[in-house]
Formats: sequence, structure tokens, C-alpha cells
Amino acid sequence: MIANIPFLAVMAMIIIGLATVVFKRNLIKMVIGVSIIESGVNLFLITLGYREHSVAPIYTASPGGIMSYPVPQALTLTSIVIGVAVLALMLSLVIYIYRHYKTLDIRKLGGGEE
Amino acid sequence: MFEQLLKTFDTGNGYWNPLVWGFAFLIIFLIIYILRGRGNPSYKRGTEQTKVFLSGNPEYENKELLHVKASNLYWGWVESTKWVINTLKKMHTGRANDYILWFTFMIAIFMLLLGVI
Amino acid sequence: MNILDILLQQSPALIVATPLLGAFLTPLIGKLGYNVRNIFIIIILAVTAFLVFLLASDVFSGNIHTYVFGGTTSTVLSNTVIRILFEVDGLSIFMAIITVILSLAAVIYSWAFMREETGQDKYYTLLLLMTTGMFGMVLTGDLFNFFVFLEITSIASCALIAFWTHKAKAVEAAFNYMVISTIGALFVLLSIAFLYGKYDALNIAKLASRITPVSFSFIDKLSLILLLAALTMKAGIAPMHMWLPDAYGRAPASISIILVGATQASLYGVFRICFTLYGNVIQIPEVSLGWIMVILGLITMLIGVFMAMIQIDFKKLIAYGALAELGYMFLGVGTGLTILSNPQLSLASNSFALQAMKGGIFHIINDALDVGLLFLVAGAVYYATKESSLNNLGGIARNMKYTTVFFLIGLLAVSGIPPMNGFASKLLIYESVYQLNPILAIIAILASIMLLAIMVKVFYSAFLGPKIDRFQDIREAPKSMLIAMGILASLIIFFGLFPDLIVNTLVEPAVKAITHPTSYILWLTGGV
Amino acid sequence: MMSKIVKTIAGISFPFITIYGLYVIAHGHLTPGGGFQGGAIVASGLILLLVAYGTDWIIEKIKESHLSILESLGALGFIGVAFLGLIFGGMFFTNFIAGTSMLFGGIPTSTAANINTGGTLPLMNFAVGLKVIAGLFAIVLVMAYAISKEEGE
Repeated sequence: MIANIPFLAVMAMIIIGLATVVFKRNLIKMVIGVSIIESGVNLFLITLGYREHSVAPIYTASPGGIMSYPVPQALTLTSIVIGVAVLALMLSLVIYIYRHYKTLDIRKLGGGEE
Repeated sequence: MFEQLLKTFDTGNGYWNPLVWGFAFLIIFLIIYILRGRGNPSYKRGTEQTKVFLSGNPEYENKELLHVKASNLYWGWVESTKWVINTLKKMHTGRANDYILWFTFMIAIFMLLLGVI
Repeated sequence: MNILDILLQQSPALIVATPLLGAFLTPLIGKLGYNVRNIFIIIILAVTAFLVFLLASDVFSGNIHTYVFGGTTSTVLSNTVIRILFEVDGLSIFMAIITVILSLAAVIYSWAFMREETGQDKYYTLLLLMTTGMFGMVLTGDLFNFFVFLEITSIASCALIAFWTHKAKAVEAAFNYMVISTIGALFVLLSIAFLYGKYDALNIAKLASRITPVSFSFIDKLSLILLLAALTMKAGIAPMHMWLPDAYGRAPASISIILVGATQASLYGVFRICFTLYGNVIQIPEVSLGWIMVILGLITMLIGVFMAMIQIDFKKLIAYGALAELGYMFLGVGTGLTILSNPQLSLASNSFALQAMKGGIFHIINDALDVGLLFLVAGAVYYATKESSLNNLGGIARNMKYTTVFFLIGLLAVSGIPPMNGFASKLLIYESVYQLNPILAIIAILASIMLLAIMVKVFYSAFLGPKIDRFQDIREAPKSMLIAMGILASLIIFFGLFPDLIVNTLVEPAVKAITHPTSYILWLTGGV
Repeated sequence: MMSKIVKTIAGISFPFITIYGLYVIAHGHLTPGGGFQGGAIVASGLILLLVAYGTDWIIEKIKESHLSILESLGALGFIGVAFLGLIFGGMFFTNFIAGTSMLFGGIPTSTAANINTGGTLPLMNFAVGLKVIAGLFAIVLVMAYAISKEEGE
């Protein structure tokens, strides 16, 4: 049971993030929602590589014993790097949107069909 | 190489050769051109015959007004399919959260179709 | 070993690396002047194009070309793949050819189109990055690598959609696209994690060989669903298409045509997942992917034409037209998948499946050319008149003769009128889809007729009509824009006049590649 | 603009943050960490200065265009090393330095954490570190500048 808690947390984070993106009208909050989903996915990746009583997968100066899987950690790292770029870009777009419309409420933007 | 260019395109159930079509078009064009060259002897430039006929109304001075605008074209079609178009218009709200809602909705549909839930 | 052999051997890496190198050199070269930088970028893309065609000549002769980053092939253990691999088969190189044509046309077009803009170094850097991402997506043989390139493409394209930051709607479209594509990509990552957790592999071929009907379970289904949903959303399939018309319509015209390529790279992802990754299990009855694809294709088609009918913005109208075209690809390939995945159907109907696939795949390149040409024409009209609403346009054919001719070619091609290229692929789709279900073919033909009507509306309202005083002195588009349009138009006519040649040389290897996934999967164990 | 206390503390801690970040970059091939993590640390040190001293002060010292050139140089270094691998090792990204007598040419043993190992990896880490420092700082700088200009109006 205790081993499944991270997975439940992942599920919760993804659902919370999706709910935030779907139901919040504030652009910044939507960006936060995307970030929460991303953290959930990253947590899932990290959890995949976890082994009980394992040490960090550093080849040199290892105290011995089993190591956790390094590949998911590398994937997570890449995902975090991408996340930084995405976050920066989204926030700069929000700045531009705010400049044009003077609001962060998505309902008051000019999109949609006519 | 050259023969391959001229090969007929086999579509499994029929065939299609654009070059033959092009040739046929050329012949038809020639025939039309010859017919047109014979002309209509009763046609006279600059008389009543060449004037625009607007149901008896006088022609606009400003030629620009004669141009049918894009939003007026196919008015009948748009009017008769209004129920579809208005529904579709409502779908396109221009808001990211509605689009994500559609995305989750489609995930649910796929789940139903593939039998996960 | 002569130089061509070495280049051929290294080409998968070089195809991705050359635009990447160009992207990072651009800000430095940009200091040397406008023309130097643009010539440099064209050279970079020309070199890439050369490499793509070199690789294509090898792949089309029946090989699957693999490339191992940072080591030789012998270091790859047969059971665990540790390195990043590029695996190039017919479909990959087919998509790479589309990408290189579109990006070359876009760069040549931008020479004049972007002349007045500021921040061009960043523009070209992002453009090359986006091209890199698209090449990576189609060439890679590693699922996580696919995700990374997907994100590179979407970040770069998103920044480019918002390139005209003074236009509020462009920024808004970019934000919507960013939210959607990020969430889509995160779901892709999630399902990659599922697959990695279950099968302990990231290599597509390795994963595909491990996903068998025996091992097929809940996790596989879940990740299939997530991958399918996310990638169809990125490909702009209805009803998750709403970001697409905004993004296409608001971006600069030269970006719109690369975006067409980016959506098609996602489409490639869908095909790769359905045919290769889950290639072993498509015959399981509960995985009825084919019909899903067919129905989604039909919905996409109908929504595209209905919405295009009422558009008055030139580029947005073409964007909806592009959406309808996407439906045809899905229809064709979906028909093929339906028949292939049904073990009860005989070999006779298999040939129709192949024809349908051929039509669908052929339509990908046709759509890229047609819609690309139309976007470029729309951009040229905007460049000349500074007007994007069709309501205010009229009579510009008098001043822009060449542009009008190019639009006419694009119009005929996109609505599938002989002798343009659209006709050949649509004929293939109609005839084979008719075998599956006549109603599908009828709807497809109807949508095509409506597409013709829509394009004629544009032609009438923008190009024909009486003189309008405001447009008295507009000039023909500059030479570079005409050259870009001319390249696409001549390709359209060439493809239309010699469809047999194109289908045999380009399309057939691609179809073979996805209908015979075993050759893709088995190369690891020496099955090639 | 912050108070004098904040400014002083930021000034004192900035060198330490930078050195720590550089350490993480340099030991990227031995420890968890590397170019991105170390770069992010250094960039956060710079951002600390930005927060403490205000945007205008930083803008005087560093131009955004210089940062973007540094960023391209970092990326070029990364891809350049990969190309060198193609030239000297026969494959893209080949670790052609490992096992030679060049700098970083050593081969790590299971016990010794020697910095003189790793081949091309440390070089790539340096390149990525440079790119991340310049890139992240440029992002925050541009955003802060844009916002401060808006508030000033």
C-alpha cells in the first residue's frame, strides 16, 4: 500500500492540474495548472526509477548496494529543462496578452469566432 | 525514365492518365476556339447589348458597390445550414480551457471505445 | 570510402545537426548584414535538402537506415538499447522531404516578406530550430527523443506564431497553442513513462517487439489512448482542432506553411504509433483504431468545410481548408488500418487497403504543397494590400497577375480538380473508401465540392471584381515571394502530371514501411 | 529597489552562489548535476542581484544582446563538440577524448572520483552551463525590464 502513495499523488496532481486549467479563468492560474501537471508527470517518472534501500546512481564513490534506475532521472531532468522553457514562454505570452487587453481574465479576451 | 513518366496511373479500381486528359482538353479547346472564331454577327459593341442589366435598375456610378462582398456570397447556403454553423461557432470559443475540456472529453471517448472503462 | 558514402552513413545525424548549427550561428552571422545572413540560411537548408535526398535515395532502395549516436552499431546490446538511435524508413524520409521543401519555401519567401520586421535574427533562429524539431520527430527511433523534439517544435512554433506581438489575437492564439501543446506533450510523456515502466525500453522498435497480444493489458491500452489523444490533438484532428485555425491564421504566412509541416509531423507520430508501436496488436478485436480514425477524419472534414464557408479572414479560411484536407489523410489511412486490422477480410480487400493507404500518404505531401501555396498567396496579398479581410478586398488580379495564377493553381489543387496533384490522391481515397463503405466516399466527395466552392468564393471576392480605388497602386509581390510560390506551384503541377512516378518512388516505400512493421522492429536482432 | 540590508546580503552571497554553481557545472560528470543545474544556480545568483539592485542598475551593466550572443556561443560549443566527435570519432556525439592523454581524458574507476575523467562530457557541461546562465538570466531580465517599464508609465 505504502508503495502506491506516489502513484496516487501523481494521479491527484494530474487531475488537479487539469481541473485548474479547465476551470480557472485567470491566465496565470492556468499556467500554474500546466506546471502542476508537469510536476505530476515528473514525479511519476522519478517514482518509476525508485527501488527500496537504493543509493543514488553515481558510478564513482558509491557506498555499494543497489542503485536506483538512472534513466528515469535523466528523463525527468530533460523534462524539467523543457518545462522551464515552456513556463518562460507562457509567462511572456501572458505579459503580452495583459498589455493588449489589460486583463488576465480569459473570458474577456477577443478570441473565438466573430 | 521517360516511359515511366508517361505511364498510366493505376488506382486499383480504375486508372487515370493526366496527359491523355490534357490532350483531350487541348482538342476541346481548339474546337471551342474555332466555334468562337466564327462569331455572332448580331453582336455590336457599345450598344444596349453590352450594358449591365440590374433588373431594370440604373447601374451604380460607383463600380465598387457592384462587387459582392465575401460575407454575402453563398448567403442562401449559410442561411439554410445555420443550425450547423451556429453550433460549430459555439464550439470555437477561443479559450484554451474549453479546448482542454474537449481534449479530456476525447480521452474519455477513446477510453469508452477501447474498453478501458 | 568516398565522401558520399560517409555523408550517407552520417546523414541522419547531419540532417538534424545542420539546421541546429545554423540556428545557433544565425545570431552571430546576423551581425554581418541582411543578405549575408539570408544566403547563409538558404545554404544551410540547401545542404540539409541535399542530405535528405541523399538519404532518401538509399532508403527508397529498400534499406532501413539506422544511426547510433556516440558509438558504433556493435555497441548496441541486442537486449537493452542504451544509446539514442535514429531509425529511418520510408515514411520517415517521406516526411523529411515534406519538411525540407516547406522550410526552404518559407525561408525564400521570408527574404522579402520579413524585410521590414525587427528581431529577424531570432525569427530565423526559431525557424531553423522548428525545422530541427520536425526532422528529429520524423527521423528518431526513440520514444523519449520523439517527445523532446515534439516539445522543441511546439516551443519554437509557438514563439513564431506570436512573432507579430503587436497583434493581440496572434499572441492569444500562441498562448492557446502553448497550453494545448504542452498538456498534449505531457500526456505523451506520461504514456511513455507507462510504457517504460512496463517494458523497460524506450526504443520504438524494442517496445514494439515487446508489445504482443499476450502482454497487452490495461497499461498498454491507457498509454495508447493517451498517445492517440495527445498526438491527434497536436495534429489538429476534430474535435480538438480549435487551436489550429487560430494558430495558422494569425501567424505570419511564412510560418503558417511550416506549421503545416509541424502538424503533419504529429500526424506521422499517430501513424507510427498505430502501425509500428502497436503493430503487433492491431488485430486484437477490441482495438478498433481504424474506424476511430475514419470517423475522426470525416468529422474533421465536415467541420473544416462548414467553418471555412463562413470565414471572411483570408488566412483563417485557408486554415479551415487545411483542416478539411487533414480529414482526407485520416480517412485514407484509417480505411487502410480498418481492413488491415480485420483478420477476416481476404487478401483481395487488402489491395484496397493498400490503395487507401497510398491515397492517404500521397495526400500528406499534396496537402503540404497545396495549402502551403495558398498560405503563401494569402501572405502575398496581405503584403501588397495590408488587408486580410476578404470583405475589403477585390479586383487585385489586375495588379497581381502572377499571384493570381498561383492562387488559381492552388485552388484547383486543393479542391482536387484534374490535372493538379490533389486529384490523384483524392481519386485513390474515393475509390478505395468506396469499397469499405460508399457513404464515406460520398461524404468525402461532397466535402471536396464544398472546398471548391469555398475557394471559388475567395477567388471571386479577392481577385475578381471591379477596380477598388484603394488598391489602384498596389504592386506585384517581390521576386523572392514569387520564387517561393513558383517552387510550390511547379511541384504541384509536376505531381499532378506524373502521379504514377511519384506514387511509385515516394509513396510506395512509405506505405510499405508502415504496413510491414516487422522490418522496422526486427532490425535490432539482425532481421534487416 | 530594496533596502540596504538586502543589497548588502545579496552582494555578499552572490560570489558564493556563483562559485557553488560553477562547482556543480564542473563536477557534472561525477555528481548529480551538470550544466543545467549549475547554470540555473549561477543564474539565480544573478537574479538575486537583479531583485536587490533593481532592473535599471543591471541593464546598465549587461546588455540583453550580449547575453543572447553568449547563449548562442554556449549552444555552438555544445553542437561543436558533437561535430568534433563526428570528425575524430566517426559518429555524432562520440566521446573521442575518453581514454586519451588529453584533458579530461581519464577513465573513471569505481572508487576514485577524479575530475580529470569524462571525455567530452565536461566540455558539453561547460557549454550547456554557459547557455543556461545566459539564457535564464536573459529571460528574467527581459521580463523584469518589460514589467518595470510598464509600471513606470
